[in-house]
Formats: sequence, C-alpha cells, structure tokens
Amino acid sequence: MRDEVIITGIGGQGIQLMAKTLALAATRGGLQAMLTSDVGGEMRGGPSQASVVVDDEGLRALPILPSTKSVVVMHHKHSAFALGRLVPGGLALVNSSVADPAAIRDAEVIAVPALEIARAADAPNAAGFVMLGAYATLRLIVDVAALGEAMRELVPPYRAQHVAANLRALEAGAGTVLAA
Amino acid sequence: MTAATARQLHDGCAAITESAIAAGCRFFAGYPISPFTGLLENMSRRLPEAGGHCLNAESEIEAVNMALGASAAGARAATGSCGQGLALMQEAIAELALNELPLVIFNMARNQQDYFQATRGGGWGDYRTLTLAPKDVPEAVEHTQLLFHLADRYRAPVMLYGDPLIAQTHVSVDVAARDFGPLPAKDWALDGSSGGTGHSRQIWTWAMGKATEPGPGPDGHWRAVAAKFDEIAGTEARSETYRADDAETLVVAFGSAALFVEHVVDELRADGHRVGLFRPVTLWPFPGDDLAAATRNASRVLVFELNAGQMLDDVRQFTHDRGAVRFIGGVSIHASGLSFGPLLDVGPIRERILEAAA
Amino acid sequence: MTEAAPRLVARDRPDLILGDHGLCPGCGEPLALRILLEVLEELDIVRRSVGVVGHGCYGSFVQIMDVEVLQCLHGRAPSCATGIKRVRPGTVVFTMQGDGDMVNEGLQEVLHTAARGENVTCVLLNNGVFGDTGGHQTATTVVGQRTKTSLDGRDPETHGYPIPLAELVASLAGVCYVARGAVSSAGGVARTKRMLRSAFEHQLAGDGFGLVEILTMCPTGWFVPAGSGPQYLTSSLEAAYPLGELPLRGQP
Amino acid sequence: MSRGTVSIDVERCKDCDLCVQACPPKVLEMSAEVNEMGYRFPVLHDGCTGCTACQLVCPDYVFQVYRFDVAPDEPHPPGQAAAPDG
Repeated sequence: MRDEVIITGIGGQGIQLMAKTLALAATRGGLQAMLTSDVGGEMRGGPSQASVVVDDEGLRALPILPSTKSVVVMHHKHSAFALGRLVPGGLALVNSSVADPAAIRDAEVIAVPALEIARAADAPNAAGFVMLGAYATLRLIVDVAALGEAMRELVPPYRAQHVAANLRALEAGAGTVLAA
Repeated sequence: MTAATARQLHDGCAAITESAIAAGCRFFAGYPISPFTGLLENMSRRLPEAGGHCLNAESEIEAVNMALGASAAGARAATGSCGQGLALMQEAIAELALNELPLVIFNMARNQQDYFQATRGGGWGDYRTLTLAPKDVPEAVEHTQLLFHLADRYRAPVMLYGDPLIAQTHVSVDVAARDFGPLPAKDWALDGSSGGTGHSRQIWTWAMGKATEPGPGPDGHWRAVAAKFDEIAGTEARSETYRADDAETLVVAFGSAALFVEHVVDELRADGHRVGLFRPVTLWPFPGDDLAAATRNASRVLVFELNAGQMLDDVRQFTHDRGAVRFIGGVSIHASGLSFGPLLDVGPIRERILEAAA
Repeated sequence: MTEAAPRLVARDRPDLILGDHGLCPGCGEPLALRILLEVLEELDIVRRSVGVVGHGCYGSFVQIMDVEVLQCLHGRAPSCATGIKRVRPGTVVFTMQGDGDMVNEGLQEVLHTAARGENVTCVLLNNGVFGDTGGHQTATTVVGQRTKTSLDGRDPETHGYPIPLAELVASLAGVCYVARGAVSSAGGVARTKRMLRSAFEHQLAGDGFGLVEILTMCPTGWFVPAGSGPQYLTSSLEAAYPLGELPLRGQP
Repeated sequence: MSRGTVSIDVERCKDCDLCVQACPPKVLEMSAEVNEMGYRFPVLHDGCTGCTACQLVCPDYVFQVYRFDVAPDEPHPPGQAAAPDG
C-alpha cells in the first residue's frame, strides 16, 4: 500500500499541521511515513506546501516528489508546482471556498467548500482539517479517529483550545465525502 | 513493542536530538538560524529532561566557546549552525582541534556550498575536521552517535554535514542507542581535582605545561596533533557505491543529492544505461582510494553537487583517469535563500547525466 | 449645503515605501519603518541618508525602502555605520536592528559605538523574540515570557535576566540622546515619531551617538492573536522597559 | 454625521484588528467576507472624525484619511467608503 499526496496553499492555512497529522497517524498505525515541507521565509501569507508518502515497510521516497498520485489544493496561489507533479487522472481535492476547481485539468477533481463547512461545524479556523478528513476518507490510509488522536498529540499546549473544533472539522470533512 | 510501533515521527532535527541524547550528549549551545533552529529548539526542550544543559547563546562565537568549556570539563558536548554561523566558529574549531578537545558540530546547512569550509576549515594551523554527510534522516541518526564516539576516540572536533531536507523531513524512525565499544576515561578533563598537587591539569593549544612540568610546547604538540590527523585520514574514510560495478558512467554525489541520484540511476538503468553512483560518506577524510578503485572502468565520472564545484577538487585528485571527470552540478538556491533550488530534482539531474553521457 | 470636498490629511504610506513587506498580521515593525521614513522626509534628509540594516523580519524592508541601504552582517550594523559616517561625515547614518541583532549578536558593537560617541542614530526594534526564525528567546525576552526556546516562560534560574539596552547606552559618555517608544497605540506611534525626529536632529547638530529603542508587537512570536499584540506589549514588555526619553548620567 | 472618511485597500489587509481597537469613535468593524488572501478587512460606519488613528496603527498601510472641512449633509452609507476623487 503506497500513497503520496502534496498539500499546497499559503502560510496560515494550517497546511503543515494537516500534513504532520496525516504522517503521525500513519506512524502510530505502524506504517512508515515521510513528510517534507517547503515554506517561504515568512510565517504568514507566503507559499506553504507539504508532501506525505506512506508505505508499509522499507519506505524509499524522495523528499521532493518527482510525481504524486494526489494533490490537496488549499489555495490556488503557488499551486502550480503540486498540480504539475500530479499523475494524469490523479486525485485533486480542492478547497473550493478559495481555489477554483475548474482551473484544474486532466485529474479527478473533487471540490470541498472547506471554509463554509468549517464555519458550519463551528470550527472557523479548521478548514485544513475539513480537507484532511475528506482526503483520508477518499484514500482510506488512516481513519478519522487516528487523525483525531494524532492532531490531539500535535497541537501545542498554547493552542489546545482548538482541539475540539479540529475534531468537528475532521468529522465534517469525512461526512462530506461519505454523503457525496 | 515491535520495531514498527517503536518508530516515532521525527524530523531530522528531532531525530538527531534524540540520537545525541542516546549517545550521552549532555551539553548543547546554539544560536537560531534556519534550518539549524529546529535542532536548537529540540535540544532546549529535550536536553534538560535528560539531565543536560541547553544554552541560548548570544551569538555563534559564544555558543562554540560554551561548548568548548563543557568539553574541557569532560562532558559529551555539541553545537552547530549553518555555514554562515560556522564561519564565526572557525577560530574555535581550530582551537578545539589543537587543544585535542572532542566536540560534535552539526552543520544543518542551507545547501552544499559549505564543503570547502567543512573539509578545508577556516581556522588557524594544521588541523582537519572529520566530517560525515548523511543522505537521509535514518543515516543522520547513525552518524550522530558515531560522531560522539569518534570525537572522544580521537579527542577532536567532528562535524555532521546536514542540509534543509534532512533538517525538516519527517520520517518514522526508531532512535535506539548504539554501542561502539569502550573508550579510555577522560582523565585529561578539568574538574579542579588536580589543583595543588604539583601536577595540576592544563588545556592549552600551545601545550607549554607548567614551570614544574614543561609540556611539549607548540612544535612538539602541533606535530603530534598533525600525526593524529594523518592516522584518522588513513583509517576513517567511508564511502558507498550504488549499482556501480559495471557502470560506464559513474556519478559522484554526497548527502541528499546522492539520494536523488540513486533514484535517477534506477530510472536510467531501466532504460538500458550503465550508470552507477559513488557516494563519499566522509567528506574528510575523502575516500580517495575507494574512488580510484570505483572509477577504474568508468569512461565518464560526473560530479553532481549543489555548489559551483568544491568536491570536484577532491574527485579530480583521486579519480583513476582525471580526463574522465566532468562537473554537472551547480549553484541552485530556493527563493527564500534557506534551502535547495530547482536543480535538486529528478528531472534536471536526469537531463544533466544524459547530456554528459551522450 | 454644497457637497464638501474631502481634504487628504494622512496618506497610507510615504512614497519612500516601494512595495509590500510581507510580515505577519499585527506586526509592529512596519509602523516603525513608516515613521522613520516620514521623519527623513520631513527633515528633508532623504538624499543624504544611508541606512544600515541588520537581520530579522525587518530585513524585508531593505527591498522596499527607497533610501540608500547597506544590508550588513548580523549584529555588526553600528560598526558599519561608524565606517560610513567617518568617511562621509556629510551623510545622515542610521541603523535599523532587532533585539536579536543588536542585543544578542551585536551588543559589543552598539556599546562601543556609543562609547566612542559616533555621530550616528541607532534604531532598535525590540519585540523580545527572534521573529524571523519563528519566535525564539533573545537577550531582551522578559521574565516569564514564553518563546520557542523557553516554552515554560523565561526563568532567571536557567535563562538569566533580560538586558535593558537603552539604559545601558544611556550610562555611557558620548551619548547625546536615548529614548524608548512603543508602536502599540496611535499615541505611541506619534510619540515615537517625535523621538526619532529628535534623534536625527541631534545627529544633524553633530551632538554624538543617539539611540531610539522602539517596542514593537510580534503576535506570532508571543503566541497571541494579532489583535492582542498591543495589550501583551503593554503588560509584559513595557513593564520591563519603561517608555520616554532617558536621563543621560554619562554627561562629560 | 461624519466629519471625515477613509479609503481602505482591502486586498492588503491581514485582519490584525489594530485599527478597530484604535478607532476613538468605534466606527470601524471587521467584514464578514474575506479578501483574496483569505483575510477579513475593516468596514467604515458613520461617525468618522478623520482623526488618523487607524492610519497611524495600520501595519499594512491600507488607510488614506480625509476630512470634510464642512460636514456633508447626509450620513454616508455604512460599508467601505468609495475612494473620493481628487
């Protein structure tokens, strides 16, 4: 079982926390994961991208993926690199609250209005976790409960107040895919 | 706990921190500079939990001198930075070498442009710096503990040449303590106990000793230290080859760059090209004899490194046929200045190898 | 009544700002940049000014300030400023440095430059963290302040005490002006601008070394929402670093 | 009655809220919509005095401040003030 995903967007969207949650959930489940991130110098607003590769044993993967089976587009800005690496017919999960799904060609495009869903789930800052819940449900590498545990472990003490909202967002994201 | 579930998700900085602690490192001093900052961050959180000390130094000059002091007092100590910060540490690295003090230095570099700085050094006097260059996080974990052993065994500063991909790539890795065998006690370490005995200890690069017990002095001492580095040069060189036995074209690359070349070698082999990889694992001592052997049958030796050509000098010096050597690397920097640029990617590397092998 | 034509009373930024700085929401440093450039314009010294900039988030100002700039090594700005001013006394030389740059890496440089009475103006942007690396402890991190390298708050037992740079400089002869302002309120910005103006006026009069320390908000490095920067600054930094013009005990 | 008004470059705003806090007559409020970067931005309501407090504290330089020497007869509509010409 191998999966690869590049998550792309702008600083402040929680892209690095999404990717780390996925990689940690896989690790806790006894799988091997590799996660790389590429962020600009600034803390906010600059390009933010992360790649996650998951395998059973003997994971051999490059920190800069030559190609990827799936992409999660949190924002259209800076998404050219990730979309350029998507294999033809690969999965493109798009945060349609901000990015335009129609702009993506030659892929299985799934639009998720993550911001609206996050607000509806009373988790306005957790659009990233809505997308992660949707992605994990599409790919079935790790389940939403494992993601919730990994997120709980990763959220630093000075942001613990967001854990409950993040969990609601994960569930809401998974629900969107199951309902579709 | 099975091997699988013993694994933790660590980025290189965190994995190196756990590995250093497992090796008995109990002192670390550093100054924030990306991507080294992650190592300082992890050390400042984890080292006190392990009964150690982590200092936020006011600059790199003070950081390396704090570590020098801790080492002189017998602790397993470490420091680090990127090339820019290590430039401020050069004097102290020479001082450590000529004081015969062990220290592990982590260059969590921004790119491969510090090869000369690491292998030639910018300090004063005859000294060299044993330098290991891991290609990924698991190897960085191995090298970290090996370096603490080698530093103590040879009583010298040693270096790990990391990079942004190693610093920031998370992998599921199991960081267990490795045993490299016993080492002599550090009876040279300062703890005040020999005071007033007429044989009180002294650590000094000039090694002139005391009035009652003169030391070898600069001439004798520096020749002895130089001899030690010759011994290291003869015994500690390390390299690795990948599908190189029948290679017509041999690519030479170190660190993360070698990881990408491995992937390209597999692709090109699948297309029928007889291409292989030679990877220096120690940058100093450079594995010259291994390279000479590996290049005996190669008609092309292609050097791929992310700088303007530095390891190129060492490859030209030891390759079986100097005329076969060609440089296919280059300077390639991320827009932020803090990481590799677009040249470190499967596509461009493949093109440069094919073009040079045409 | 006729429709009154609106009169422009405040421009968003001086022409000397050429583009976007890209810093975090609620950052105080762009406010310091704007008032400094406004002072250069108001004193009509833009064409004689040379800025010497250290390393930190404000480093992005080097690309957007329309003033001659030397991007120098971390901590070395006061020394470079000395060199420039000595060979070109007709210029107006200022440094712009963060607390990590001036009070950590370059403490020796600013103190010796002050003691030599160099006729330059040093500007310290003090937010108590290394913002550029993501919020790590510096020499001015106040007791109890949480940073990425003092997660449980600065504890004098292990991290020692913060260094009040302005007071240190004020104790040296050769110093003609030392003030500390804060950009955490509209009034604070206006008062800090007046301090900058006084410092530059002293330099123009050849009175010797001037320092303006400006407390700036860094919500990202302080683990607080952008909007809470001003309150955090007032409650934590201002408590350790009182505002105002400092008395100069070292008068020759 | 507004004795002043502001123009707001909403695309530069990063939703830091400093202007809303600094505004003496409390006539600035954050929008519900977001700009291209995903940030909310300030909206001006009636009662602006043209005091420039918002311009002084804005780290992203989004405000231009104007004063009406003679107060306009009708209150200007809530929401973002159009940039006056001239």
